[in-house]
Amino acid sequence: MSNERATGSEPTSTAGDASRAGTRRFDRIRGFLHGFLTNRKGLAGTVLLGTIVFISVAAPLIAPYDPEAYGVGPALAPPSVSHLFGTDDLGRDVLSRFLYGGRISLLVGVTSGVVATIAATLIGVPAGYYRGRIGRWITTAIDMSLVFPPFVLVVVFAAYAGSSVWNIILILSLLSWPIPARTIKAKTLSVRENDFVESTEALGASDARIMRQEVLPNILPVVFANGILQMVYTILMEAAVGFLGLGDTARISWGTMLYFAQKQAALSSGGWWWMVLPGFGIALAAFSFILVGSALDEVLNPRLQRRTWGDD
Amino acid sequence: MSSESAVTPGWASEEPILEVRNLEKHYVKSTGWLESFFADEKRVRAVDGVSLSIDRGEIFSVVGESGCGKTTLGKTLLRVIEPTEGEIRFKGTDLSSLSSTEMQEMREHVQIVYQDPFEALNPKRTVNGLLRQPMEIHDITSRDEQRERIYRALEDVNLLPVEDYLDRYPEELSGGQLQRVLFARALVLDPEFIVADEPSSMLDASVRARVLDLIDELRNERDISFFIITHDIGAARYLSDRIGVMYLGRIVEMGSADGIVEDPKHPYSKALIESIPSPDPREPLGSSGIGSEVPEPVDLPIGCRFHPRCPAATEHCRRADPEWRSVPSETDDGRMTECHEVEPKQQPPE
Amino acid sequence: MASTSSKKAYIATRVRNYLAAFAAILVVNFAIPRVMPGDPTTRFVGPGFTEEARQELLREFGLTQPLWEQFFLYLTNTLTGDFGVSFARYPTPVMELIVQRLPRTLYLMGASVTISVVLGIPLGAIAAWKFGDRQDLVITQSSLLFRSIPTFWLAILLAFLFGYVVPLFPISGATSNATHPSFISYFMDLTYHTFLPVVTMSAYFLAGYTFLMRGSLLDILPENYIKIAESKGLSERQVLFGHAVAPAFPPVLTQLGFQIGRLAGGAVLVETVFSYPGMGQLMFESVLARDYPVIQATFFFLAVMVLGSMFLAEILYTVIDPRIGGSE
Amino acid sequence: MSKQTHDRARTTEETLLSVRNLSTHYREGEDDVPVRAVDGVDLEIARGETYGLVGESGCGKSTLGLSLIRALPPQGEIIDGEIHLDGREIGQPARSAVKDVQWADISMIYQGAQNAFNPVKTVGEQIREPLRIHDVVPEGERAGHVEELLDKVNLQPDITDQYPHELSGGMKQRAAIAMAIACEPELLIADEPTTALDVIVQAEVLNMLQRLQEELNFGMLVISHNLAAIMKLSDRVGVMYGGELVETAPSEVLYDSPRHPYTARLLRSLIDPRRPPEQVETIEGTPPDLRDPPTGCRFADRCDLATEQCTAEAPSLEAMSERHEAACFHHDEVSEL
Repeated sequence: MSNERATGSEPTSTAGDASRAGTRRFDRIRGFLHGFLTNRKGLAGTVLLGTIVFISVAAPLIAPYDPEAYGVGPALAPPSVSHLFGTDDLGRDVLSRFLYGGRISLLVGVTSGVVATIAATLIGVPAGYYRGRIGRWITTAIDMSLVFPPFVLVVVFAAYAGSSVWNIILILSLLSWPIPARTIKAKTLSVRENDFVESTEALGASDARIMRQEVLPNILPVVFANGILQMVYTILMEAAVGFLGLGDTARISWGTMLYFAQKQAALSSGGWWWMVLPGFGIALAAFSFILVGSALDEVLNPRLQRRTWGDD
Repeated sequence: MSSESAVTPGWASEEPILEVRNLEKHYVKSTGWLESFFADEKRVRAVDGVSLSIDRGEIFSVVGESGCGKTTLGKTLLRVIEPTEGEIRFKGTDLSSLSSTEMQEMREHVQIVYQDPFEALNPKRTVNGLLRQPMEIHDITSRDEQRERIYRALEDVNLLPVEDYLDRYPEELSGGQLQRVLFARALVLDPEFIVADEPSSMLDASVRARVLDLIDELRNERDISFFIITHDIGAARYLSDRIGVMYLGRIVEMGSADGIVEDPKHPYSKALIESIPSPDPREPLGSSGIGSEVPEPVDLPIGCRFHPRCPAATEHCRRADPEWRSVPSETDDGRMTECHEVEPKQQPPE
Repeated sequence: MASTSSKKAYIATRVRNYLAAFAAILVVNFAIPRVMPGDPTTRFVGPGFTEEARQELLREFGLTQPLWEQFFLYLTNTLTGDFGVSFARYPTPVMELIVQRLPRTLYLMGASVTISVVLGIPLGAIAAWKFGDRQDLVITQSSLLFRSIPTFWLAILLAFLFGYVVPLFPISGATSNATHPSFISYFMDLTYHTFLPVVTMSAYFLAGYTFLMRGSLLDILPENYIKIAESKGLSERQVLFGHAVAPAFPPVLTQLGFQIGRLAGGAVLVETVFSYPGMGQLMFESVLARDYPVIQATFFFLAVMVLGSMFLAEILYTVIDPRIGGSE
Repeated sequence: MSKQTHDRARTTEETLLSVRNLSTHYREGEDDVPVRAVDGVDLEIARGETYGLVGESGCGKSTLGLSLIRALPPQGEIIDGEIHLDGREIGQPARSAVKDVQWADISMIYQGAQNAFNPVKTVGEQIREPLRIHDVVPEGERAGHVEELLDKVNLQPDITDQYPHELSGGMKQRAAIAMAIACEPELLIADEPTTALDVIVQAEVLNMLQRLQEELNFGMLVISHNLAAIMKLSDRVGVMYGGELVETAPSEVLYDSPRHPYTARLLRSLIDPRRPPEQVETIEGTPPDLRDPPTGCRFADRCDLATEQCTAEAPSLEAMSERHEAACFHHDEVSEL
């Protein structure tokens, strides 16, 4: 509002249109970052996520033992000074394995979350944009895909197709797009209702241009927030696949650590330390993504504004 | 249908820029095979046989209650909504026969300005981006040319100095300013014809007149013809050369702006004008004398479509469709209406 | 009036979609084993099997016939409830296993959904009403937390705590006795056994519904009719639960329908950890044992179960929301 | 109509509503600067009088209405002032303490009748609700009472069992009026009762409000940016600008001789469709930012008469003549504008 009165005072550089627009965009990004980092969830999530990424990347530097080496300590030894989180049944250091284990979780969770979100966008946007037959067909396809319980399918596929990391990523990506696609479709529908979409149509723009220039920028916040929350789901699914023993058991992941622990009845035989750390790791990774995702949602799609005064 | 271009001298000499004949837009409610077992097909006659012609440089307003089909008419004129039936000629070209790609190219010359300035501009683009987009669509790629047109458009809508507005996002502008950005966005393509949907209804009275004056200026300086959709009869009279009164998908009366407001002939036009409050507190509140329930344009009555609400309806009105014909008026403004109860004009000997 | 006929039309479209989805389940279920590398025999029988014997086996399964004939056979079998015989528990008919397991899983899922909804709705409502306040923070943060704990890990922890440390609940099986004098006693026994599994599943989904309800209500609260209810002199509780919750519920219900699929996934994990003999555990065991007829049948039934639940949710939606099939 | 004669009679009547120095602010977060939506407003409405409140978007007029009925959104708070209805203080006590006054003595027609009704409850149920809460009509007679109410607003009794989406816009608006007068309140607040309505429906609603007021003799506060409609309906009109009341007078007086430049400019921005078009004015500039309003007169930067005094100090309402007050240092020059 106060902008109105700032008329005429600014220098009128004629050459600087593009750079000025760039500065404005930069201002917006800075405003967003400010909003995100002053959001308690956003800050906490970023710090947690940063920590997890750091330990995963720096695992070779900070891990006290070789994670694969048998008998670096006694079998199933409780936490001690030399093995802070004890050892497993083969005498491997739990902490070292934990530090390495995050790599697979993050790799699988993030990659399949990203792929699924891209797929969901590519499917959801046209589903919401086209009003006629095309839209109805895609929507029906999405609705039908929702009928197949994703995790159940993952188990079936993993059983048939084998369990390499890339297979798991492929399966998770293939199966987790329908719910976000539906959300994106719903958001597209509501953006499409806006006059600015029709008015661009009335300017003679093609469907592809409208989807790219009018719809996409306006649903991007939803896509981002959804994508992050999708990663929470894929991280948990990856862990579950690993826990069922259907993951790549040759590689260390938090899920497979729990699988072996459960197989050896770690809890009932008193080896609780074996189970605590990996479970904690999964929960923490998921939690940090949830925090980031819901902070993004709050900053990018503020609800608060709608609950303010209904004046005039 | 007799020619509407034989109206008052002001525009009579000019060739029409847009001419429509018997334009119809019918919607069919409910589709699909299984539903048809359960529900009957219903036809919504949003626009039901409209013929009119707009001259170069003319401002034509269509007024009527919400649900009368005026917005649908405006959008159908430019095939933003596909007409079910009828012919649209823009400068002699039959728009209805164009392929969708040809129509997309034609849109360079005909523009729509939408009603709600807060909704009609993409919030993710700056003013500069919003104004450049139409030119990108129509392959005007030279940066200099783009700049020149953007500056000229913003100057024409009086957003000055232009530099102050280029980098603003819609959320940083007031309703009145946004409304002018909307007009500027239509202007960068140098159109000859603009449909404006309720250009002033979202604005406070204090800035409303500014937008109305802007339309008048654009007509005078850029020779643009306007088709204005509005429920604000005051604004319509203030602004336009001619007014058409629309009821349930049809134009029921058409004449000069002053003539329609001062001497309405059709009972519906009369009711509409009777109900406008004048600002003078000493004058009583207006009253339409007809019920306020607008029937839906489905299952239309036989006879005149206004008869169920018409205070002057006779048995004849319930049975026969009224004819669209010239009628005499005080101002002699080439008035046309469709009503059995209004005496037709005697054909003057040619 | 007009609205009842359009409501019928609406339901008709939906019924059509559900029939199509059912057809899709049939096709996918038929396709999965066939598009996967190898055929059942290679995996089931393993190397060292003569080619002749393998062909014999394929013939027995009908896998040498043309695809459309296989599909036709599969269709008739599936629709008549003939899912063949289990490999692992030869010669138990697959259908027998399903009939035994299906009600247990239905009970587990039904109870979890009910608990999550019954608790999630008021929790979400309170959080939205107290938007930004301490109550909201506590509810939303703990929901986020429960949403991130892996279901199976929580199951393990609960099993450890209440099965070993403080042995209050059984941590395996569905019932203690094979036979029961009455349905009530069977039901009580079942409920006792499902207690921990239900708590585990509810924790995750409760958090979800709390969030959904909160979001949906935040959209409703600025509406005029809420302001009017407030100014009519109603108490906060009356406004919230008397006016705001009902119109906010339908969108939650829709989401609930779509997330049933995830619930089925949760059942696989939770049943496995608690050795609860339901569909999920049956499926997992069959996967390990490469018991293909059973895998296929359990997948089919789980998918149909999800479809049925979605349909129920939708029926409920049309009952609750008078706007369905209204003006549009 | 007999409005003028009513008017005379009312001047001697007792005050129904008295607002003293009311300030209502909105606060988004703890550290945010509050929006001073209503900033020290005085207002009096007599029993049976219609008072019109006009102003541009964002001038705080709706907030004033919401403050009176104590239905402010969570961010809004009455931070100062007193509101007396019929001698009872209803502004400062906790909201739960004035529940029995809400709707029973003071009710409101909210802006946008399109969502005045809960979509999942029948219309009748919602009209009946205040009768139940305030127990003004015995249970057995409530259904009959609702039918009477609907009859008063020209609606058929069968809409009681219908859901809001089955009603047209005009019907919903009338049903909202029926709901507002259900308990025969002493004060009815109508917030933009005709905005977004077509002229025909608008005329019907205005006539209906006038008729109901004559029948039931409630005081009425009409809030609108539609100056033409409001001046016809009201006995007195108040003009709000930037959170403050800048002028108040009987409607004819205000129409003939405004003494605040804002009112004068507002009047000249009106288009009277019955007169041949003449140049209509606009008020350049935008209203002040209510997070940080100017120290002097809030209209100064848009005003042709503004002098240094205007930007330095804030004018307060002064009596121009009997029942006519304006807050302008240059009120004598307004007629020459």
